[in-house]
Amino acid sequence: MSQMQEELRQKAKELLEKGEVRYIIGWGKGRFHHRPPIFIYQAEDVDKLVWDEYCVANLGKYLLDDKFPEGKIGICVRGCDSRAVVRLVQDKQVKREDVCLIGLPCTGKVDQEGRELVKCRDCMHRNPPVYDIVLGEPVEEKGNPDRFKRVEELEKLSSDEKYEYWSNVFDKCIRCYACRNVCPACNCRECFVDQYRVGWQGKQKNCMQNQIFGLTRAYHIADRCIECGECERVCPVGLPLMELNRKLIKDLNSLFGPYEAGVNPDVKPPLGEYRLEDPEEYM
Amino acid sequence: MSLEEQKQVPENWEPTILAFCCNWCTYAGADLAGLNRMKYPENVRILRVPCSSRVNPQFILRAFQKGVDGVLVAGCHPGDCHYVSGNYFTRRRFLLMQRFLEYNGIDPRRFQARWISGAEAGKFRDTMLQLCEEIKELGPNRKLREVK
Amino acid sequence: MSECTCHENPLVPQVCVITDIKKETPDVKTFRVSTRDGKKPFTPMPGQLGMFSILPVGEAMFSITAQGEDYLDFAIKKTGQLTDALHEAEIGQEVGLRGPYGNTFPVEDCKGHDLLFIGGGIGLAPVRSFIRYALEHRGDYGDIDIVYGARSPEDLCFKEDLMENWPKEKNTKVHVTVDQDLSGEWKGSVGFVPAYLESLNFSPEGRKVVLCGPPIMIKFCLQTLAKCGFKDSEVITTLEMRMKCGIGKCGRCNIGSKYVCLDGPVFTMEELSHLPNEY
Amino acid sequence: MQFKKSDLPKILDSMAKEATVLAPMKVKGNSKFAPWGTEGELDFGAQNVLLPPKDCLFPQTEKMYRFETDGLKVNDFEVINESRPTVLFGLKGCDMQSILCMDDVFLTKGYVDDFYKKKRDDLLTVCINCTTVAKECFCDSMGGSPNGHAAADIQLYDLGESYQVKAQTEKGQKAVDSWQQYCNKDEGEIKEIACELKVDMDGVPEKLAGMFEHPIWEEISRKCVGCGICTFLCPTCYCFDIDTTKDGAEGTKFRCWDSCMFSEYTRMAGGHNPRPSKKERVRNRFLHKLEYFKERYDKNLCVGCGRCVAKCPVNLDITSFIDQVKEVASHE
Repeated sequence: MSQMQEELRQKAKELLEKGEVRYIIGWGKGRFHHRPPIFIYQAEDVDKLVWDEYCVANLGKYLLDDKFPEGKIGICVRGCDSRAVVRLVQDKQVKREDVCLIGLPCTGKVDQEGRELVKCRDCMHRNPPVYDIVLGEPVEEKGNPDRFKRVEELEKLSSDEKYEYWSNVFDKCIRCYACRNVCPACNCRECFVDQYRVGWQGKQKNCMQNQIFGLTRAYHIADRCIECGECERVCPVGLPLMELNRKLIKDLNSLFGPYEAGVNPDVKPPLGEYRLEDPEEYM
Repeated sequence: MSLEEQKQVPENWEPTILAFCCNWCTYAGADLAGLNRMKYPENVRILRVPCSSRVNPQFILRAFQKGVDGVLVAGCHPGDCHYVSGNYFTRRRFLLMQRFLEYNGIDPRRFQARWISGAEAGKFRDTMLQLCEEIKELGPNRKLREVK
Repeated sequence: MSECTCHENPLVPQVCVITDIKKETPDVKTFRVSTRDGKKPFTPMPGQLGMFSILPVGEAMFSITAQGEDYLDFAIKKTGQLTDALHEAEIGQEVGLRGPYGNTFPVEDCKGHDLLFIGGGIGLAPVRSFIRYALEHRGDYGDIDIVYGARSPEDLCFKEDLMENWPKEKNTKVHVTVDQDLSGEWKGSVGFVPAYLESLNFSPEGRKVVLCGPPIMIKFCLQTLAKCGFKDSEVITTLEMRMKCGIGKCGRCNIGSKYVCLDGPVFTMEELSHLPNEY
Repeated sequence: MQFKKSDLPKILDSMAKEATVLAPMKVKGNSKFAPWGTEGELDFGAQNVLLPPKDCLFPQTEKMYRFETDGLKVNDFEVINESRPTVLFGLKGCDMQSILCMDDVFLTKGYVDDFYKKKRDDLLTVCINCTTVAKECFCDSMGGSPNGHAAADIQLYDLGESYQVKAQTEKGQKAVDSWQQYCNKDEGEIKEIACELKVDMDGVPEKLAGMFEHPIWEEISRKCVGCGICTFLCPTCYCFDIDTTKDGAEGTKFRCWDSCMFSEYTRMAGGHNPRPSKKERVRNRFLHKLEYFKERYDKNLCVGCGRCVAKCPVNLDITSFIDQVKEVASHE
């Protein structure tokens, strides 16, 4: 791992000195085991860049803060970050030529006690699908055999049990909107939550409002979710949000053919297109 | 409200059903049904939309939130949509939405979609009658409903 | 700061009635409010604010532009969700009102000084409360100059005050300008307030300035006043901020450690220079 | 005076007869102050309870008054302000200090917030000292201490298999008298501990006063995600919004938590927003915690509970910020 860190620092110094990129987004040293995102402008600061098993945060969404950059932006991308950038490029939020992707094959991240993170256990693209530069050798993909196991378990419940389960989940939500703010697929100019004049979403916290927020958000990103698992990681009360997203992905795969968001930039999200021979249930 | 309380049904309860009708086909079908004096239950409220694909999933969630018991999205048959491809998107979107609502505990019969063209006044009335029967049998919907 | 006299719970308004609505300009109306039994809801000092609520829609803080024996006047411009609903209200509509909130114009230590009131568009509303107070206590104050500007002639607020009442007062001069005049019959001066203010060239000795208007106007007026030699402590302004509770609890209207609804809205430029420039 | 840990459930049951007893519990995987009796187990662990106790004094959504309009008329407002005697059991030193901060805000400076006052008068606080300390805790650098708090009604000291009781107010004394049958007279020896994470706070508020235009804000706010985790988990964040639920002619005015980190927090009707971007909002939050509150109420608004340090998705934590402020040369 530290050999890759040296390579990364070397490559970052080179890019910055040659002026190919104006700044590089990576991970830096924070308090305890934290590796928060860091923005390196000067070549001599590259030693602040860190690459180890604690670099967890998804960097893709920071490109939205600098939508009209003067120079290129360098960004370290593991599998999930690279898919996040593809997501933003497909959503026309970021231009592909404005970013220089430094690919880093990732072997999965751990939390402070060294246990592998849920989102890395379920990760299906440890090698960045899209990159400009790649460091180190590709890692072998382990796939995710029980990707929809939890969803299938929930589907077996009766409708009252399902409603009971999801009401209990959303009763814990404190409406901090961290899931929306870290999600690369959640990149609307003005989110329905902030349209206070239209009044979609009340400000009061009760189970029903939380549920409406959770379901609407999940449905809005149904076919664009890249399964990076950030929403589940950052949720302070630990809501199983990926089970909502995975259900939608499972249905999309069964209805309109297998599809993985953010892997291939030319394949469009399924809800944005149609085929004449789609399944027909409404005759 | 606990699940048992949700079960008892107030007597002579009438379901409220919201029907999103596409302006070019289904709304015309409803108009035709009216012209031919076809009777369909009055607790269906029709909401005219330019195309069935104008219906946003948020409208449906908000309908259940505000106390509607059943939602119907009706549009033109695939192929003769006034905007060429509107109902293809509708089809994809609401196939997914129905399964998603079912996954969250809402009975799928409470949310349905139909293709009803401008000439099928009979089909419009039958759909409304059938929908009303099903929802009446299901009882009032208390899931996702705003508690006063 | 007079104690709020309405409900014993400061966040709960009292029910009042709109007794009269006067259309000042296409987007500004003056609402006259008094309690159900015709009395004045509370007695504010000049510059204080009232929390006005149209019940199903919401609540917002407005300056009290005038007061009489049994009424309070609010001049409100149509800009948001609440003000849209307010502009559809009719006479007899019952509303919620609580207040008075905020501090007041320094009426005491302005005594014996000449006063220069500068207003921009709806900014004249809070300043007008002090002008009326000064005219009621005419003897305490030196000569009064009122410089007021608006986008166009029909956007001038309180026209009858500007044109008839105030010029008749003892050595009180009114200078009105408009940004641009399409109709052609406007005889007064045309141009922005800061430029107009510079042409009038007021001398700073013994004169205090009361200034309120859109942020852009305040910025340029301050530069002009500085050029004319006015010290920061002589320039008084009243600020607009998003306020929700009005009693210094909800933490929303803070500039630095000061709450605009409690320690403001009236500040001298000298006080503002000590606060972070975030308003 | 002491009582055995095994008698604790009995004591809680006796108190629960005439008051709602809120104890730190793990309920369905969620660590919060829950009423005694909900299934879940007591949790006096090192890591402080995740959801702060402020919810019981200043609920996340609190109905204020109901109104009804018919045509132009409005009926008199029906204020909703019911509150029951409550016991906050198992408070740690930092949470107790946060209640004092909230008291200053809601009960002083010219206006008394009735909703808060009623709940506060009905409250009995039972503080407990910390036996182990989480690595994020830094309360003793912010003026607090893990070994208890003087302002609590009752202070418990953990002695291994029993708790030593010390009533600190007459309200506390009255409650302790009702525990007599479980208590015996001997005194145990109390172990004192300190926090691992240290922060040097002196001189920071004064230095921050001159740092409004400092480039440090741009740097640290760059990684901020703009969510509400830090403000909703913070025991001393008291910003609230007032809104209405409408149902035809009736409606209820309620107040709910709001976060200065949200984008529309200071957006005015005309569109002007004094704090348009993350930089201003992060700056305002840190300055409010460390400087503005001290200037206004002469208390640190940060009590060092470490919840934001633990839960911030990008580790934008106040302790690293304080260290950076110390390094900033004072003349800059």
